[in-house]
Amino acid sequence: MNPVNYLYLSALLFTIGATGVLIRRNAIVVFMCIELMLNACNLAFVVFSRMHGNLDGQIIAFFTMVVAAAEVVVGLAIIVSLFRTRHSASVDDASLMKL
Amino acid sequence: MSPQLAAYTTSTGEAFQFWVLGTVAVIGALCTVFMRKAVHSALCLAGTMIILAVFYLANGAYFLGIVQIVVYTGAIMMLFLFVVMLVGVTAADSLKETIAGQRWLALLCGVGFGVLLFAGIANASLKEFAGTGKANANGNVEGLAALIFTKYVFAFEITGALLITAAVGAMVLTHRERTERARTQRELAEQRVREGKNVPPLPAPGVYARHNAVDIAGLLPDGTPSELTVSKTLRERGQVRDVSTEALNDLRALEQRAEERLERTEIEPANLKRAEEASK
Amino acid sequence: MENLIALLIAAPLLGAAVLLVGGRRLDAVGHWIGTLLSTTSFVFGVILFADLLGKDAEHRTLTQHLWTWISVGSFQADVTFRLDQLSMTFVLLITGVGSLIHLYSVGYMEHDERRRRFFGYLNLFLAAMLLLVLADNYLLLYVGWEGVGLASYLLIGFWQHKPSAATAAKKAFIVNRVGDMGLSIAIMLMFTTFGSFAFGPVFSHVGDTSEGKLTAIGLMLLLAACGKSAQVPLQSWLGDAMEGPTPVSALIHAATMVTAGVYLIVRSSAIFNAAPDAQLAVTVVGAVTLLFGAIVGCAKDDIKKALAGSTMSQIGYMVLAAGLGPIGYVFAIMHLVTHGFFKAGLFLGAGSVMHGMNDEVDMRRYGGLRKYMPITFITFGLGYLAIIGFPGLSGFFSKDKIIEAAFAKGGTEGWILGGAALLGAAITAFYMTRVMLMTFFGEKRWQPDENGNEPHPHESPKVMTIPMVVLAFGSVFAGGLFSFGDRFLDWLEPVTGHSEGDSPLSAGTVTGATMVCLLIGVGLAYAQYGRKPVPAVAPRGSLLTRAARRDLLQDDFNHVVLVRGGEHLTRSLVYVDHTLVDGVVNGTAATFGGLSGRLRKLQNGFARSYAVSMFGGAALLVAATLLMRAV
Amino acid sequence: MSFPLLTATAVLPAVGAVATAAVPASRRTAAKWLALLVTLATLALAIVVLVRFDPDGARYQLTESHAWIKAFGVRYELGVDGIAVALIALTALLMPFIVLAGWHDADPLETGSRRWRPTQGFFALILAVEAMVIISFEATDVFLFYIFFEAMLIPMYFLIGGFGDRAHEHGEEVASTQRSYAAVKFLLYNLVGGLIMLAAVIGLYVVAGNFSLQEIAQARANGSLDMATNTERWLFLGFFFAFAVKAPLWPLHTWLPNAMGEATAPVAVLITAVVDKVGTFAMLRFCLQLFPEASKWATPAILVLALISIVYGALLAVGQRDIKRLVAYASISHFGFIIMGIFAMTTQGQSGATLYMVNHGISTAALMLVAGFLISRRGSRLIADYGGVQKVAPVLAGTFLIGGLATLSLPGLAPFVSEFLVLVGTFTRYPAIGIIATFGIVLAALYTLVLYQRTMTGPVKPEVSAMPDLRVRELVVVAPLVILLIFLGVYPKPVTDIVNPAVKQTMSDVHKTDPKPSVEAAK
Repeated sequence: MNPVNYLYLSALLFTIGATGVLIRRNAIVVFMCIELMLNACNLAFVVFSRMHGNLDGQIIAFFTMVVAAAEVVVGLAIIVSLFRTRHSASVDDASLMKL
Repeated sequence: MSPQLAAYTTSTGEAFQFWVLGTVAVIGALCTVFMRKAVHSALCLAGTMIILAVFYLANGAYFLGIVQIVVYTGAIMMLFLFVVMLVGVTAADSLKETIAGQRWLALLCGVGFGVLLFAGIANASLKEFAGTGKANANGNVEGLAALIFTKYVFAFEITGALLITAAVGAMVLTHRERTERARTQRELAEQRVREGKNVPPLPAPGVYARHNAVDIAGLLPDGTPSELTVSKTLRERGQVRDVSTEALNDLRALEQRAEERLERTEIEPANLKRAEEASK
Repeated sequence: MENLIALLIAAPLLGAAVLLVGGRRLDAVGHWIGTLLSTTSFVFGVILFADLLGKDAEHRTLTQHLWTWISVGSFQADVTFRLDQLSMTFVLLITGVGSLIHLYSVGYMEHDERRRRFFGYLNLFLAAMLLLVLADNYLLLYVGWEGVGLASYLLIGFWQHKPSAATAAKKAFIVNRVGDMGLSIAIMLMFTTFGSFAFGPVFSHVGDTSEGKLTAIGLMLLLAACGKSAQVPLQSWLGDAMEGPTPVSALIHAATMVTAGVYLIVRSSAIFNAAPDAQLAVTVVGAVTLLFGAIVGCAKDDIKKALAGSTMSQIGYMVLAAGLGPIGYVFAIMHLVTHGFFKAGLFLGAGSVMHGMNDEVDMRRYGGLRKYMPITFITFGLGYLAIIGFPGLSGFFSKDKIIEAAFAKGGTEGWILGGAALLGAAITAFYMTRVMLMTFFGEKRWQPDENGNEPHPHESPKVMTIPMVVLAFGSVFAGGLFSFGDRFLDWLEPVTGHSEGDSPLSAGTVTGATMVCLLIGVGLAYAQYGRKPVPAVAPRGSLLTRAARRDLLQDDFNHVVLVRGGEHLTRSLVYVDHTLVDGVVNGTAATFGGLSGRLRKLQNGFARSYAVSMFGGAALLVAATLLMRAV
Repeated sequence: MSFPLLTATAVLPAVGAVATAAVPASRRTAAKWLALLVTLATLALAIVVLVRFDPDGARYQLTESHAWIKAFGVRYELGVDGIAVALIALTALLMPFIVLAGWHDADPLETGSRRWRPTQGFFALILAVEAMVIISFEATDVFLFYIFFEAMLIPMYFLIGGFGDRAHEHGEEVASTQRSYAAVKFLLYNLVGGLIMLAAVIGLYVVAGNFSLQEIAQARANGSLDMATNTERWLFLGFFFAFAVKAPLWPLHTWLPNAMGEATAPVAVLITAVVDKVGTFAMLRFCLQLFPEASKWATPAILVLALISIVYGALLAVGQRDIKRLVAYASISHFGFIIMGIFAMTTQGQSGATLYMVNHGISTAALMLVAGFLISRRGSRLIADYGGVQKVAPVLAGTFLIGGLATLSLPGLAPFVSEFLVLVGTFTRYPAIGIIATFGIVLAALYTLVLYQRTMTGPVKPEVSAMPDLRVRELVVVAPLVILLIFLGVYPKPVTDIVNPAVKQTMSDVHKTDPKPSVEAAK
């Protein structure tokens, strides 16, 4: 098996995550899909690291994880406060930008 | 292990592992997207992440594999679950699309993007894999540490700052500043009396022979459930369980059984209907 | 001595400035300041006249250069004055008659609270008129030309609380502007033809250019003269101009300003002499106007309008004479001067009558006034005799010469022009006799006005009668004074040139014919207005009478064609501007507005929807990148 | 290095604008005095410029040059020729009068308006416009000019949209919808023009490689910079379009009546007497110098448009019911004369056009400001609401009449000289156009006198019977303008002396000489 298959898997997961972001209305699930996309990227980075024989890819993946953690913290906080004020976790309800 | 990692192809074991676990990962990802309940999505995602951790390990990223399990699956996903609980664990989303054309556009974009990515990867014709053997020669963790604390030390410091900022930000976002003094019980009681609303304590939730929980609305004298009897939080989550019809259904079942036993063939639906109407 | 020329203008200009800027403080003495400065100017004029008389005929041209006015490239306009015999004649007429009328106005305007302003305007008029006749180039002349137009505008509209006065003033200015357009085009033509528009260079280069250009210049000058001198077809403003106070009618709309056109033509004699077609046009205009004005004068019951018609007609004589070329220039000016005396006298007399009759102007409400205002009667009567050309009085000498000159033009033209002039003389006699009879003879016909105030006709104060008397002297003796020994001819000849035409008729024949015409006119008028009582309400009259009462329908024509047409034009243009020109712009705006309104719907406010477009965009970017690599 | 006089002239009002804006709202009067002082100081500087300028010296004087954006060769280059000096002097001269005339216009206490208006903002915006206009006249770098040509729109937009005559509806004071319409229209028209010009500016850079007017003009003159005929024409059109919008030339004129009608009288003066002059000035300076051949190519079309402007503007002025719109249409007619003079390509035409810009500024200021005083007394812009004012307020009526007479170019007043020069200049080359344009003077008499007759004469209307005559402040505004009108009418030499050499230069730029009189030509 060619390790490139990992990359195909990564692309597939990324696409699934992206589609999920677009079709789900629950903010939490949307968030999870974003995490899925991040993880797919991480997989690609790790495979790149293997491909090039150095650890820079892993470092990037590591940073991605840190950033993802930070993002989750803030994002979930936003969802919580959103839910608190609007009594709903649906992203469609927050459509005040519409004229 | 390192010679294998350096090759074009992987060992058969790794291939087997990839095909089995990869399939599961994809199924997990799909379930994440399509499960109606957020908690199921979260669990599927956690599964996918664990599989990804295994793949990290297989690709020589031992440290990351462990971190993936500890941080992602262990901490982040638990955080998700907390929030899911807060928002309402049993609430199921409708998967019906409300924006016209959104689903088709999303699928189109998704498939198109996926095809493009696949085409891009295929186009890149990646043949040569150096393998991580050499890089991991002094141990994967040591190798990473050497890089993080030299080449990437600034980025690392900045991510530290980012984390602190995020922590503070989360606190700021979720913390609600009390802008006025909390009203005492006496004041609340006085207000209720003044407004003439709910002067006695709120009615208790429904207590029935088979149901005895705070999420069940008590019935009013005419048989309709009263929302007032259920806690506000549950009401907002839409988690009020309505058992008012169950009693009727039970009654109907009982009657039916009794009729069967008494071998009466004629059932008078009119009576039943009248009873239903009366309960409404 | 040259330096006095500027002072001629400066004195009344100073008066105008002081009186108009001075404000109410000067109300008590304003009229005397005005009169004093006007008289000062007259005195300067007399001094300069004496100086000129003391020189040879060849050296009687003084020039004074003050400053360079406009200097752009080859376009040079200087503020330079030129005093020669022609301008000297005008200076004396303007300042002399002007001063008399100032004096008269002191009495006439006594009860007007805005008398100071009136004198300011009169002084402004004098300054502008003097500038007109003293200018050494056409552009400076143009300044005076429009300046008198402005003064005329201000004075016609002096009682501007009366809408009729304000309208008349506006009409006068605008009709004059049409003429002014002619003058400015003439100046432009001169500039392109000669490279200059100063009298000297233009006249000396007349021979170097084509007749066509000169004809064009001449016709444009004629247009200007028509506007200012109320000649057909631009005559319509003069009748309405009688809305102004009577001294104004006397000074501006009879004696001086309206003769500026004649001055212009005579001054440009060099051009006209070389452009026979233009000259012919001038004579035609003159002949038509002299008949036109005379006919209008016959039909008017308003004493001032009757006199205005007469003015038009008399200026027609002058223009006719000026158009005859060197045969007529001198007589045009001579008639101009004598006309200045008797017409000013007639107007002042009319003013005096109105003054005594509570400002009534309808002659059908006069009658028998000779008993009540004897001085006015006598002076008016002398003016009357002068204008109809009674032998021995001023008008006789000047008018007779013009008729002679018209015949002397020769050929068919001569006969037609001479005939017209003769016919004009008969009609003049008719309408002037009519005025005389209706005003001073017959039974009294005045009635109390709606407030029950019956007019009490009385003689005017001395301050008004003295100028009338002086002008009457002029009306009687000026003609003779000028004619005996050809004094006037000798005086003007160096400027205008002179030639005797070969008249098909002897001088005696013409005089005789004129006398016959005169008698016919007077006789007809006496038959109609002297023998039987004048009806208090005008009879319907013949078609011609009715048309003449309406200024031979010229106003109606103007109203229908120009005013109505113009109103429709502007109104439709306003509409076009709003809907078409602006509509294109607003339409573009509306199109974009509608388009954006539709595009706005894409912005439905759902974050997911935006996410799809972002994702789609990202996909497109990836595709583009791949495509670029593939290529 | 010598003192940067030109920079100072432009920077002073800019600094003044900032300072005025910073005055607290409670001290409105201080803001007004500050603005007046700044305009007077600017006038003093402009006079210094005028004195230091040597008409017979180099073409551009008092030059300053500094590198600015090196990557594009944009330089901060200032310099003035005679035309610019005359217009800077005009701008600096009119400003104190505009400020004085607008003394109460933005003051809620004085106008009795209940709508809030930032007084100090009004004056700060006026000063900002002054700064930008002056630097537009000074800039000899095309890009620098473009920036201020466009930036001017911003303060003007706020001046038009934010301050105007009070609008009433059912007795209640309301925000005028017409006013914001006018402001937006002004902005859009000028922006479109400006954007097209921007394209041409960039095009010019692509062709010429720098933005310096002097360098490009020189290169064009000595043939080292060759433009393809079509390129030159397109670039010319790009520049001309923007200037024609600003000037404004028919059919791009419709923003002006709206803007002038809705703005307060001082702002209307600012628009027509100052800001619009940048357009005509730029035609002379940029269109003719940068694209001489294309200018000659476009001349017939432009002359016809100018002619239409003259007659059309005058005819529409006759048909107006609103005093300010009438003056606006009259201005359109006058701008037609200016543009006609510029493109007649004769010395008389161009000198006349420049002189016309100066004189039109003064005469329109006189007429419009007096009209503004009149309107502020009665609170209506409709001609039909007035009548018999002459009897009640003779000084007001008198100055109004003088302003009107100046507008109809009465000889003896300044505009006559310039109008006649333009007519003569046009006539010598294009007789037919010159003659038709002469009709404009009859129409001018018509609209001016109709306006005067309907407002000032006739029976006194009851609404105007208690109208006060001009106050001291208003007299201080009007009297100098009237004196100037008379002085320049009798003695225009000070201006023509400054302008003539510059016009001669421009004429040589386009390789044109005056036609010879036929008498000389025949010899």
